[in-house]
Amino acid sequence: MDIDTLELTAEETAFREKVRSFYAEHLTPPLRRAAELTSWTFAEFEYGRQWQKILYKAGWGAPHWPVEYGGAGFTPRQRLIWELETARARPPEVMRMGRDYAAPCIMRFGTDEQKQFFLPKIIAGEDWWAQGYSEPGAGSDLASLKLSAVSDGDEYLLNGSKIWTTFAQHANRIFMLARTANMEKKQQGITFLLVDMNSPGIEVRPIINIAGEHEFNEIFFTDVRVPKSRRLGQEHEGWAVARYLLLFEHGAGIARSAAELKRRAGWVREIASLEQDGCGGALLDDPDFSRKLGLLEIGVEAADFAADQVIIAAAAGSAPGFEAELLNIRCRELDQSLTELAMEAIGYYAAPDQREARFVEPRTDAIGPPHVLTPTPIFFAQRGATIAGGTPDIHRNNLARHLLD
Amino acid sequence: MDIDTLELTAEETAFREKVRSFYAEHLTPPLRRAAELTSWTFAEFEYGRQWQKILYKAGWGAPHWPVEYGGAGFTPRQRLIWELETARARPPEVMRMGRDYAAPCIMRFGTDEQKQFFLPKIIAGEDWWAQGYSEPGAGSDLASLKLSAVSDGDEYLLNGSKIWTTFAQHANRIFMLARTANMEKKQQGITFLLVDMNSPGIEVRPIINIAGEHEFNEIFFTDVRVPKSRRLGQEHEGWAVARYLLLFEHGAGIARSAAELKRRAGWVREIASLEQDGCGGALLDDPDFSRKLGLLEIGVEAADFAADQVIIAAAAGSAPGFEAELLNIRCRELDQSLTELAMEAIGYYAAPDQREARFVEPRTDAIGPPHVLTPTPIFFAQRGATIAGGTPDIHRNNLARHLLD
Amino acid sequence: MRYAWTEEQTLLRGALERLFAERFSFPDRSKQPNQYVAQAAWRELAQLGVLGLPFEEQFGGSEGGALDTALVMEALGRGLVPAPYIPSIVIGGGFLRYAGPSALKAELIPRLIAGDLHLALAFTEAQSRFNPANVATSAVRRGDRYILSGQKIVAYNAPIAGFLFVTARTGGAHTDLDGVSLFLVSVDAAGLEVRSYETADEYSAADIRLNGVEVAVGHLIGEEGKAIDLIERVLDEAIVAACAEAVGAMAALNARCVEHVRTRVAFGQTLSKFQALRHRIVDMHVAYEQAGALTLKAALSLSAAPAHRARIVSACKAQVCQEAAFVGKAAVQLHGAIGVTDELDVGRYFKRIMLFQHVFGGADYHLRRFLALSR
Amino acid sequence: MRYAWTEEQTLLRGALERLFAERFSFPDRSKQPNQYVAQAAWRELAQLGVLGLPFEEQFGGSEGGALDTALVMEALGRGLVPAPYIPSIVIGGGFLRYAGPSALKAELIPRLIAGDLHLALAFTEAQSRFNPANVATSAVRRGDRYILSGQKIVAYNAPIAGFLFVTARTGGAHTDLDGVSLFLVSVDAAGLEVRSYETADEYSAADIRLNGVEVAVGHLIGEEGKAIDLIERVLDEAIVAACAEAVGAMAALNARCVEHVRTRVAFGQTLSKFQALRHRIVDMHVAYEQAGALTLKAALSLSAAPAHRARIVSACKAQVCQEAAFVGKAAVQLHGAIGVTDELDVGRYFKRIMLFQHVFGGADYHLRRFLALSR
Repeated sequence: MDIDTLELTAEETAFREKVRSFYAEHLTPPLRRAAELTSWTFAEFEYGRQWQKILYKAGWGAPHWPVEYGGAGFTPRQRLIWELETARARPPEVMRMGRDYAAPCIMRFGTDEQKQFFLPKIIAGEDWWAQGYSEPGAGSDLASLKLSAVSDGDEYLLNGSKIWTTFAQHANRIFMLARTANMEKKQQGITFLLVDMNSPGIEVRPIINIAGEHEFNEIFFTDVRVPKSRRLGQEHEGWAVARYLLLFEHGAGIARSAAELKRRAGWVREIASLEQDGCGGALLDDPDFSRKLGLLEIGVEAADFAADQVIIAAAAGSAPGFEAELLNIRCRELDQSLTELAMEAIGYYAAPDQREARFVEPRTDAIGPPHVLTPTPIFFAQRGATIAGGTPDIHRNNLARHLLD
Repeated sequence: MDIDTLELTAEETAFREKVRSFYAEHLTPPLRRAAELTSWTFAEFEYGRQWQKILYKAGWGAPHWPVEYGGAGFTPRQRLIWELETARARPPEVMRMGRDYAAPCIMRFGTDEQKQFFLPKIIAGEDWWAQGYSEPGAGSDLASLKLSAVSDGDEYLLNGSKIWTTFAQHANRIFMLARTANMEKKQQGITFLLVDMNSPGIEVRPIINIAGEHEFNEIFFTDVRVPKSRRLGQEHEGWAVARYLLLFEHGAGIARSAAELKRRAGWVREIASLEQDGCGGALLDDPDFSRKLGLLEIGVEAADFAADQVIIAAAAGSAPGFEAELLNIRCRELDQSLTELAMEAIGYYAAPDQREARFVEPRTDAIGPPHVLTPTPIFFAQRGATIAGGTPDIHRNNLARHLLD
Repeated sequence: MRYAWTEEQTLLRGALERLFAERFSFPDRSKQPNQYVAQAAWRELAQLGVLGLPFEEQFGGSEGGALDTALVMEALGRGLVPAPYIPSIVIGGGFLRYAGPSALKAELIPRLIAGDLHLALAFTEAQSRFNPANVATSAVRRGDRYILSGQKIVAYNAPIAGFLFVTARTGGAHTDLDGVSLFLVSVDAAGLEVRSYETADEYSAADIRLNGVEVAVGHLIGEEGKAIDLIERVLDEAIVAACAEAVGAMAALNARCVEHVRTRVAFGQTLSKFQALRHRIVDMHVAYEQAGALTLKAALSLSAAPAHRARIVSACKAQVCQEAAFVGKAAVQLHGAIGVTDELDVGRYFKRIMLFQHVFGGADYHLRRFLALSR
Repeated sequence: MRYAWTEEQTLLRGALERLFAERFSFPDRSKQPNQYVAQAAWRELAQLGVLGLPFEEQFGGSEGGALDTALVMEALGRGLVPAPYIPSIVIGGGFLRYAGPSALKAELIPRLIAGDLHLALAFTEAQSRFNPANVATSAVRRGDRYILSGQKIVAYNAPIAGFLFVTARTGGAHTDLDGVSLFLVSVDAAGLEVRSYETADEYSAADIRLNGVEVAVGHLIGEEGKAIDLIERVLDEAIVAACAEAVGAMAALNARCVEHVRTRVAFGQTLSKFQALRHRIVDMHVAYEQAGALTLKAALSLSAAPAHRARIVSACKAQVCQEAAFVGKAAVQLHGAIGVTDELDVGRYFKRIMLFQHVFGGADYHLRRFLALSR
């Protein structure tokens, strides 16, 4: 969807202007640069944190939350305008596991105490959450997780490890799945816990990703004690909480994917307009390059419209599960192809390893013109887009079950 | 492999000249046209028959057969020259089930009587064989065939049906698999039979293919009596004969596929040089079209070299099974893409249904220039190339077993 | 196609699907010649009021929009009905609606709506490929007539049309945008030779020779030499209609494939147990969803400014060509040998989809048009 | 790569594989800086005589052919060894062999063979993309010297090279084939600025600025203004070497994937039980076979006439780029999250394969070169 094709009322126009001037005022060059340098999911942490605090001060720390917890109380149209303007402005992507994943689950399954304790710290940008799902032996097959939580009076005693926890080095809390019992089905006997990262017995090992960045971690739990008051939902029934979260994650994903795709396509086009074809013309006019870009841009147009229909249908009350998952497969393929094309566009300058130049405050001078700094790490990091959140094979399995069984 | 890159001895050059002048003399315009009009595997039957008789008269009715049965006794180099020159000359493709499939099996498994009775008629172009393998419920899963052959004294009594028998309307004999017993494994209890098509109780129903041509048939067997002297190999052990035949079929396939691919690529290039781009240039110079053609031509170069290596390795005694099957997947993909590109090249003229104009002696005038007559039926008919002889899925299953189990 | 259809549209959709399933379903209908089936379907469509959908009420039409046309075409595609809705109603009707002289409109539109008249467009020539401005056929003004000379190829529906819309050059060089004019030519005109044939996708078409055909100036459609914008507009509408037809065919093929893999047994299991086939079926549905989305987006863009409209329509054609070809090939492959025969509708859908590829311009032509408008 | 290798070649292959497996295998070797690994490997290669493979016996070489180079590169690729064989031996050595003045050859080749000298080619510029004739760097003759001015980017191996081969224009317009000259420039030359860095594929490279660098006429390589044919020839040899390296990487990835799916368990089964993965592994092997076949074909074509050689080499690069990218992406995907980290060699092979894409011209550049030579 395109903000310029929306017909706005006077009131809506005023709202849009308010949002635009907010972004114009607060989105400083370092914050913009933080967004541009993002190669995996979140911007450099410090800038994401700053941005969350700015949002919070403006009353927009978590616009989609219920008003009672600090939500902005947008109408659906305002929400749409907010999202389209946000996509256009491109603030740094905030480490979202607390605000977008943990919070809705706490609202749905949490005790009053838990709500009062956790939610204000999330929206204010004081608490930062990691997501403890995958384990070394349980990736796509999440339910086979083994990290054990043994009941010991008012506490659980945790032993085991979690892996691929994005940005856990910046988190002070982690929501996680632990096995409290071995029952007939592996989805049973799992418990959802809210754990402090500074608990004794927790150790974090960095995992450097393929783009040379510290995105992932492995977390070791050795006799970590967690009060039972930090359990979310019923004992042994954490899978229900996890599924609720997953639904939420997918729904938010589609709108974001489509907007992100459009931005990405524009980015590739811009790079190609800055690069040359080697014979005196712009790379953008090279028939081979423009063919590949055009095919992807067309794909983006289709995905964008399909996403709108899914969103509209969801707004009308129908569950977006099947269509969203179907669309998701194509969106990720398109996005990965776009990042590959960006890397192709910069030719030889794809090669330099520039990890030290890619901080908001760079630790070394960059090689080449500014536009060659990010395509390579973005391409490499985004290979993870078809691994995190389920591989295309897993999604195809789910969809096939829906279509055929 | 390219005949022009072979370094020939004086003797070999003389042989090549002999082959070339044979083709120059005997390959008359109707025979050439029969080859050009071939959309599925074999040329219009009457012209294939004529050609086989010409070959026979020249002593080349089945050059690869042992000399005792009428083979030409070529050296390996002569065989290579023969095949390369044949690919260049392009005679009509002869209905090959007798000469290339049944005959080697008869030589290997047949009684002296069977050899003496059948082989001379095959090489002379008097007998024409159909292949009775698939059944309505047994396609890719051939071994689950059900057509029954019940022993009755000196005869078998056949009941059931065969389907997808190419050119059975022209055959006077058929080799076939029939179930003589239900044993533990479905591959057991199958018997290989040599049956006269004029046996009472055989009925042939034509199946018109997607290109509008009568290529396939369904054959119904109702109390058909077959003398046991027409059994090839042991009772219940016909699967061994079938597997021998299959090996043979695959081996011959690779060299033919690679040569066919080169010819097909040249054909597409020629069509594109005759078509226009709509803006005053030749379609061949259109960057989108040339890109697609170039990618396929490069694929053909690779397949051609790989085929040579398989053939050389086979000549050196190693079984070509795995590599040939691997290569086969790519060859068929390439060939289908080339036929699709040919159809794309002729644009709107792909549309007219010209089945009546596509006989060597046409039954109606053709629409459009000569080069638009065949791309559409060839494209459509060749969709069968990834079905007959095993789908890519089946081949991938076989190869995966080899690689992983 | 996934959309918030109105109740009326949903009713029409249902009515068409029932009609096609009951009266024109395969293999029964293949016992009759295609032309007979087309005629029978045409009568039914006339009775349902579908032929009047896009026309003004004053002529008996119901003033429907692009989405209605898409909906009808999707149903025709799904039902594999060889009704020439695009040449007669979308293209012929479109030219009349946008540029027809009032007298002609009043004369022809009611006959079209009643199902008594067919129309056709003859614009492609042997050298023109997909470029509608590549016109070698000439039209020379002589008094109150134009004299048309040249040749056209593969004019769909010409064999049963009463009138042909013919493009001819009244000025400019061979491929100039300027100088292309559009004429309404009666099939009975002297000097008009029509070589008719059936097409592999079960429609009819003709190659046409114009040997000094005389056309009255009143049958010039639009302004002399300025027909390209009109032609592009109407062709864009035809493209969306053709894409909707292809999307309908894709829906039908997907349904056939789901049914087939659920029932066909091989190696002791139904095909639906094989992961490779399961994933292929998913990919076929992804392709269908994407094609449907772009077709709707393009239908909604038809009333937009020409450059925007053309950009989205070209995106649509380029993408639907690919998606449809993928689904068509996969469906044939999934069905095995029976898929490459004329005995099953799968092969016929496939042929329709493959000939759809080049109609009104192939994927590459539209990719370039999209790119030219994306700067 | 499937070929009738000689016994000698088979022995060399085995020796290299053992060496790389024992001395430079992952993850042990990742505990040391890449440059250290490269140096250690270089010493071993010198000892094995591999650095002298292509050179004349009079300088201590063994006069091997293109297949020997391909074999070495395949082994380096399979072992993921960051040894700069291409810039120093294939390219630098190639220029010396084909066009080096005798005195230079006698001075430099023995040092190369001994492993005491590295070379590099600086030919790409910010605007040149893949066109070696696009040279803005200028060389002006002044007496017995040339004065070079301009900038070069991403000169592989320049950080450790003793001499750079630098392209510069001595005549003609910006992208003319005529007027390109090749110079041997000492890295100690005044006015030469070298900005060194590591590359994502574990080699080293540099951006270079020539601020009026003086070069003696004796260090002009080949004829003034006529270096393009020489450069194309040597680059074609480098391309085949790079393709062989990529083929080696593909072989290693395929082996890793077979091992991974046989051992990794998900949903209660080893991954090797899932048909979709089984078929992907097959397709990866098909890709490998095709890439290997074309690489050998290209290696055998290197001694053919320039047009034939260039056509096959370009076919090879265009195809191997695609096949390698397919295998690389599939291998990362198959390994899941661990595949997108620096902790497993799979990700490093993948990076090498992806940066191989554009080295010496991308797939599109070579597709067009192939097509231009296919008429």
